[in-house]
Amino acid sequence: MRNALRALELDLRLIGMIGALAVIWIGFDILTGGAFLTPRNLWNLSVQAASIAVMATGMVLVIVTRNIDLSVGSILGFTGMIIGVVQTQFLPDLWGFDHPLTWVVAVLVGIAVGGAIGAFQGVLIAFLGVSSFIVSLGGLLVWRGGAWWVTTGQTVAPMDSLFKRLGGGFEGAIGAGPSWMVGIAAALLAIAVLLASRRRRAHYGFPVRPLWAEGVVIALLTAVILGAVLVVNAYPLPAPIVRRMMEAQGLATDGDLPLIAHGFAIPVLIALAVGALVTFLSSRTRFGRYVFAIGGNPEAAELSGINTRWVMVSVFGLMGALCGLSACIATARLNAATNANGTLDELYVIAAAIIGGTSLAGGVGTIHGAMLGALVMQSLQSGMVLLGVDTPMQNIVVGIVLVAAVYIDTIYRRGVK
Amino acid sequence: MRNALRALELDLRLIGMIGALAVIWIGFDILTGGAFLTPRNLWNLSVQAASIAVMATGMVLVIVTRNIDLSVGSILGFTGMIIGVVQTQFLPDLWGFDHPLTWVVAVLVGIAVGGAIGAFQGVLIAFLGVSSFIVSLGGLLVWRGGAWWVTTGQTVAPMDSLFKRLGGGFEGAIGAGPSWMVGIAAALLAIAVLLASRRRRAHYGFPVRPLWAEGVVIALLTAVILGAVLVVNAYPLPAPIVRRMMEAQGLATDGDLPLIAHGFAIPVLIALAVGALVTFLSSRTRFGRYVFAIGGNPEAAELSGINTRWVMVSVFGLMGALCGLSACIATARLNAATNANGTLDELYVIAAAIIGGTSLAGGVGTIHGAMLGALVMQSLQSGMVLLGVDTPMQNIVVGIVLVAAVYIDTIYRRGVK
Amino acid sequence: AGPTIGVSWSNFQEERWKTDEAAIKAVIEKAGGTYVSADAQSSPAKQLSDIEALIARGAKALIILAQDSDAIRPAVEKAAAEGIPVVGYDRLIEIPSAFYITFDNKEVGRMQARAVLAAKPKGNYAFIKGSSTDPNADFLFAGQMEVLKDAMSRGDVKSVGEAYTDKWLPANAQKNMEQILTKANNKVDAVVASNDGTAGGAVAALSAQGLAGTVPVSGQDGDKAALNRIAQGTQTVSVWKDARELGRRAAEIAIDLAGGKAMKAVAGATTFDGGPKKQKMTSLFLTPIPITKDNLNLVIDAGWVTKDVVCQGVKKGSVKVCD
Amino acid sequence: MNSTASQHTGGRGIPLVEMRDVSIAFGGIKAVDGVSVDLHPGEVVGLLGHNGAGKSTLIKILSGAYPADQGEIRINGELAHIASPRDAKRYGIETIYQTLALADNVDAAANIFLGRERLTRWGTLDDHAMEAEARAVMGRLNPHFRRFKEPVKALSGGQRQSVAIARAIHFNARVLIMDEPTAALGPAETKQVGDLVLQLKKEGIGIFLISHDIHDVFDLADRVHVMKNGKLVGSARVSDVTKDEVLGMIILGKCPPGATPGPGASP
Amino acid sequence: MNSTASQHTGGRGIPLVEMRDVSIAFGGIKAVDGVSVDLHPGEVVGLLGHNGAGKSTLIKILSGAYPADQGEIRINGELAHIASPRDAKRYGIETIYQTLALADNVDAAANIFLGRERLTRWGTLDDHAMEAEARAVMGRLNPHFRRFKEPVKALSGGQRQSVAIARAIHFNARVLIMDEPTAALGPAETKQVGDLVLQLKKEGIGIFLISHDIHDVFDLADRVHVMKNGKLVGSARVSDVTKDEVLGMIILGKCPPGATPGPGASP
Ligand SMILES: Nc1ncnc2c1ncn2[C@@H]1O[C@H](COP(=O)(O)OP(=O)(O)OP(=O)(O)O)[C@@H](O)[C@H]1O
Ligand SMILES: Nc1ncnc2c1ncn2[C@@H]1O[C@H](COP(=O)(O)OP(=O)(O)OP(=O)(O)O)[C@@H](O)[C@H]1O
Ligand SMILES: O[C@@H]1[C@@H](O)[C@H](O)OC[C@H]1O
Ligand SMILES: [Mg+2]
Ligand SMILES: [Mg+2]
Repeated sequence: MRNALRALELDLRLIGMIGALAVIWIGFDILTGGAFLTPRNLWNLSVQAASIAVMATGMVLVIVTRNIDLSVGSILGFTGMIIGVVQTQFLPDLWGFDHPLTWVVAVLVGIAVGGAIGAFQGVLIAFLGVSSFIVSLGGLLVWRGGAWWVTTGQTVAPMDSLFKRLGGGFEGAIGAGPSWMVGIAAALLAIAVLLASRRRRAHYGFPVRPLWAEGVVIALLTAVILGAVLVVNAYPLPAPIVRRMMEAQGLATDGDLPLIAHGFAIPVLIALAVGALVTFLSSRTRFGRYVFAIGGNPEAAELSGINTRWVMVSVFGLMGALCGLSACIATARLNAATNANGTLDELYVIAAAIIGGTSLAGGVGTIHGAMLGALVMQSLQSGMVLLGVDTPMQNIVVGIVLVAAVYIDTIYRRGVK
Repeated sequence: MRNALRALELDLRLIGMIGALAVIWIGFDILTGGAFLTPRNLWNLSVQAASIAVMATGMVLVIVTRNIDLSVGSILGFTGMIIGVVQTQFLPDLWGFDHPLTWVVAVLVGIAVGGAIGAFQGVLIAFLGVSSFIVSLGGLLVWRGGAWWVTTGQTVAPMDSLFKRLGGGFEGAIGAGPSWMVGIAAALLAIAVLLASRRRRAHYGFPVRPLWAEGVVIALLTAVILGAVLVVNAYPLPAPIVRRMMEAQGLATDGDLPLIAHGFAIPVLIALAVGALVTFLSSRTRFGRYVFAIGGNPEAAELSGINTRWVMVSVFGLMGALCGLSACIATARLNAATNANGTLDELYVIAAAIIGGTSLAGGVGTIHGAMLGALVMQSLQSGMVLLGVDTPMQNIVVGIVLVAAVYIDTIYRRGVK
Repeated sequence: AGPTIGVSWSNFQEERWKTDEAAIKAVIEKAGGTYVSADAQSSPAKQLSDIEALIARGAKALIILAQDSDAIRPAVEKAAAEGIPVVGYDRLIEIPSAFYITFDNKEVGRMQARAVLAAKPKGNYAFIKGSSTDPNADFLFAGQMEVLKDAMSRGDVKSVGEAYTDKWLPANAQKNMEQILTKANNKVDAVVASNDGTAGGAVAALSAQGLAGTVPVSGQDGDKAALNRIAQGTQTVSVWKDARELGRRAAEIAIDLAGGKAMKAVAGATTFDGGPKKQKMTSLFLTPIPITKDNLNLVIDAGWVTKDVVCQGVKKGSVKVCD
Repeated sequence: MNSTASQHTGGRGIPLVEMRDVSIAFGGIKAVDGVSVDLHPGEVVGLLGHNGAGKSTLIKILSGAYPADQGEIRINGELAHIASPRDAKRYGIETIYQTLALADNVDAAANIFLGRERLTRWGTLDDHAMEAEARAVMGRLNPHFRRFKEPVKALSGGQRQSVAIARAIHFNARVLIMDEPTAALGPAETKQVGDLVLQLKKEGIGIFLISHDIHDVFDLADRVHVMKNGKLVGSARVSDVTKDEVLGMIILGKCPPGATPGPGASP
Repeated sequence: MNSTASQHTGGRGIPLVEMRDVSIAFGGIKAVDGVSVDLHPGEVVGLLGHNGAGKSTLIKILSGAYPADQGEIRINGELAHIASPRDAKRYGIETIYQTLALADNVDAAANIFLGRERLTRWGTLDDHAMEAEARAVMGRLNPHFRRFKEPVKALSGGQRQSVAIARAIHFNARVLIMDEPTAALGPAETKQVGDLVLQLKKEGIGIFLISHDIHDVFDLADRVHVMKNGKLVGSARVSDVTKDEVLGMIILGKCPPGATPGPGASP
């Protein structure tokens, strides 16, 4: 049995985390009498976690290099205001409301501004040698103040109608058919990557997984991906919306309404794409290799001839760009840019990374772990509300369950060794 | 010149920080047209910084051991509520209002509760192996919820009249005569310690400072201490209070009112005493040695036979006890226990420690540095309000000056090497 | 059984919300319904998630204390899409499909300024404003300025300092007040503080200068500590928004709406279009009452607080209700 | 295994340390696999083996750094429970680790006395007394050493090793484990350590010496245990075997006639 | 200094590396004090000295790890500006550091190729190619080594040193600096490194070899430079001096007749 598990070469930490998540989910489902594990709640959960998950992927890299970024929430707030002003004031002046390109420009501006801020902070950290804690604490104050300045505190709303889709909601869901296509494409891609790697290993004569194990892994993967499609497609649009849509198309709405599925939410797809991209960056490129080497031993990395300063600037630049992207999601979801947006997000983002196994001592961390961590945090919060626990008590329970979840993960890994 | 400086064996980091602080103070004084460097403002500043400074001393030890404590603000809030209830509801029921021992019991309860909470979190960290970030993030949520629970959110006020003195104000200042006594005693003690160490070094035949250098150091030290006495004694009680005091003693108040000095504020004396105590703990006891050794190399410390787990529990216990003490200061100062007390303090406390030269990588940090760090943070904030800058703009300026101050310190030390 | 009513709170820091909650809960439970709630901890994003969860939890109507009146929009639209009625509680949600029940915040600001102005018609004023991220802070300030405008242009009233209070924290209010006093060299004759928590901080700063009791201070919410300060003479006014009344009415309306009643049919409902977007809202306004030394009996008689809490440590003969 | 080993020591009575059939695995790889070794008072036993043979791991089990998966440890014939370095120190086992295990951020004296600080009569650290003692002991090991105020991170490789050695020998150990103690030392410093080993041996201390320098081992040790790929190849008195034979044991795993073969000996 | 040194190498032309009058101080202590050394292509030069003599610090200046306070470095006779390890690598200088300088959290192949990763044609890391090459080079240095998937933190001392050596030799260096490269190696592994040095020498690479093993140095080096307390005691061809004379230089700072004295020679 243990040997069979070993043959699968699964990531044990990942399994530990999935286990902790499963305990939380099932626990909540029982306590809420089955209200938790519904397609609807899972769909909501994933949308709610998206913006934190996007930033958590970047935070992993930051923490792996033995740094910290406390400014992410404020950068999100600031870029969110910029994005809001660009699409509600600047662009409409230029080319009118609801231009089809408005959302694209807004997103690009958000990513660029966030990236520039992050890179600037990275320069202060890497070239001036000021600790990242201080620089990003300064950033937390500066950009939060900046978010207020953009409109002297006034909330900007509503957003461009296409832009709004980035935040989810029923307009921001891709529907059943496209969801199947995305799912199948993802499964095929994953299988292709697995097999290609297997072929390469065999080519060099390295040990490979036994065939049966490879089959099991592929089956598991496919099941997870297609399972996700089934779940999102099992969440129908609410009746009044369906009625409105049918009326818009001049169809009769007095008979039984058809069931139209949500399918994947766009922010969730964005988060998954970011996760895949940052995973690729961190494991398949020089940049990622250097990030981990710096975390393992900064002096050794420097002595190896790595330009550690530029790597640091890039890491913080990437973090900032991801904040800009998260700002798009958060702003679109709220359909408003508020100067308080992202407040306290730094805490959740760092927590997600750490729950996901990133070590504050540096050198260790995974992207998928951090995304799962974001899901764990969000599950705790939503679950609490579902449970209807008294409001102040919610904090207490979330705090306790958080520690317990991480503890379960710890003993699990210790047990397997 | 450089040799002369070296002979003085002064702590270069300390000088760098004092330099940064001087730049900030003088800058604000110029900008506010001389309103900053007044005895009154300096007195206020020191009182405002006291509660953060107390916690910052403990945070240094926490961070030195490569840990973090995000829960300090919430522990402060929770113990503050307990302290409030004990002195306004529990003890009065027992022995009536304004009993002379009420404040003592309240303080002891605060320290004990805070210490117990801290030690409990320490056990989770050291014995269960859950990362301190997660445990203290959990604590942040749990104890903030707890603070609300104690009175279901209601503010408890006013405090016991003797207890109130712990927070400063005119009743919480010790007056001119006692301030001189404290100052002179402190100076004598410092000189005695310096000379005793010199004698011991000479006894073992180790190199000692040249006599002139020793003289200069003693003179500097005495000047700083007595200068502080002069400042606090130059801040007179406000006229209405003097009048009220004289009326209470049946004196005529129609002529010129006498100038009665504030002298040292009790919370500042508490903070200084805590600073001295924790400095002693960290540099003169086994416990302190172990704390630093753990920070330098946790495995080596364990292999040396140090019971690293108990050291960790003690460090977090001490941190919690200091939160309890800070809760006394904060509650007494506000003359009310509110459930929001201490919100965001974790950020300021950690920032103070880090501005003071504590490294998040562990192993390095000084207590006096952290206390100066607290003063730097508070100077920035108070100076901004004096300047009359708007809050969001304040944040921006504080953020920038913070980074600049730490940068000045960095290049200064690099320059001296 | 009655309907499940979901309540979304913006945060739970101020003392008053517990009272609101108790009132809401009592009405719902009496009707045989279920009370479910969530605390957004001052985060508009969390509030949106909270509301999604409350809907999933089966809420048939929602009562929302909005953290941000614009950012709450998608949540309200979502509820509307599911056919769930929404009651905007205390803070304006300017969407016509939502019912609006509140005490007028501008009016609260006006009442605060009026009481202080009555006590000190001339002199140096300090303004301890609310949190810069809470839109109510600006409404309150606007109301205060409305009242003081004339006196200020006449030069009777002069502002010697104004500061937002980060997170409405009393400790921050205290520090700000101290710095204002330092700057003005204690020449502050009146303090307009925006709620009772910040008033507490301001009074603590004043008393360190021996000024507490001689300088009028305003507040709102009828916090118990504040009512005691009024009795002691260190605070001038606390604008009392009877949270029990607000809570009770909101719950009743929510239950009615959940039962299919039209908004217009709610007793006492009026149309309000004084919001920034000039939307026609169906609303119900309750009147806030400024509580001063002279009408402290109102809060005691209403059962809001007990006499011994209000009168703790009050000198005999100084306040009527305490004798 | 044990009975054959004690035959070798010529029935000198109960061994000071006896590790029996000890194993430990790291994620599927058996770093130490059924190894039995022993040590008598006043004896120096060399532990030899190629890189990665498992020497350091074996002695880390004895010093309490790793818990064994299997096997037992006896001290003076009695079963010992060594679950932490503290336990090992209680049995009088001192270790010079190959990685040195120094607290990099504190000075030489603080490292030497770590966990056993000298205190003044008021219970505070007596840094002056510790510095004086540190100067004395370091003076013997490394006479050029002056940098007593510097954190040990700033020291040269050999200076750091001297600090680690000073720490282990300065307290009255009954068992001393030295894992490549002279790897970074210069010729003069190495000679000092050699003299020291002989002196400690005279005082009746038992010493496990891990070293790749076969000449040193033959100069200092009474017996050798040789490991290969986690297993014991064999044990021998140095008087019964030649250096080349021992090299053969290390590299080829071939046990010569003068040695007692272990489970790891190649046939 | 330089003129005397080049006399010694018998006028073999412009030296590959020349460090002239180099000094560096750490907080008041001169770790390297006016030292001049040189190295020719295809030459192995031993750097000797007691612990803390300044050997590692000297070569760290050459490898770009420390900036010199004073002095100059010439490569092929031209003034070189070496301000960072990147600069040194551009001059073809590879270093095996005494501290190994490994990224502990990644595996052997990642360490060997750190900063010079093999890429696939799409610009992604070619981990398989790197692992294959790593297996080949490690196989030569340390045939028992199997743990290619493990982070190097989990490796034994000698295994780690093998990785550090593999990293330096696997790329075409013109100058190789080896700071006690065999300190942790077993006899077989040490011999491999010795063979390797001779082979690289044949390929025309210049090698600075720091070692405390005087026998090794005499076997491999053409010349030696001896340092004491940060100063150069002297330089000599190994054919002109005996081992005992060199020991005298190291320990007493006494320069024998066969050597060219430096500023650190005792009178
Ligand atoms: N903490 C660990 N985790 C995983 N593997 C380990 C760990 N420690 C040691 N190993 C492995 O166990 C084996 C034995 O290592 P050990 O350090 O005992 O060797 P050694 O005989 O001391 O070698 P050297 O002469 O190089 O010091 C090696 O293959 C090593 O990679
Ligand atoms: N970063 C540093 N900071 C302060 N002092 C240092 C630093 N590096 C080295 N030293 C000091 O400089 C001197 C020379 O050290 P170096 O490491 O060059 O010696 P070495 O000759 O290599 O010795 P070993 O043979 O022990 O490796 C030593 O006294 C050492 O303590
Ligand atoms: O009642 C007040 C509320 O209206 C405001 O929004 O937040 C602070 C409270 O004191
Ligand atoms: Mg070893
Ligand atoms: Mg060296």
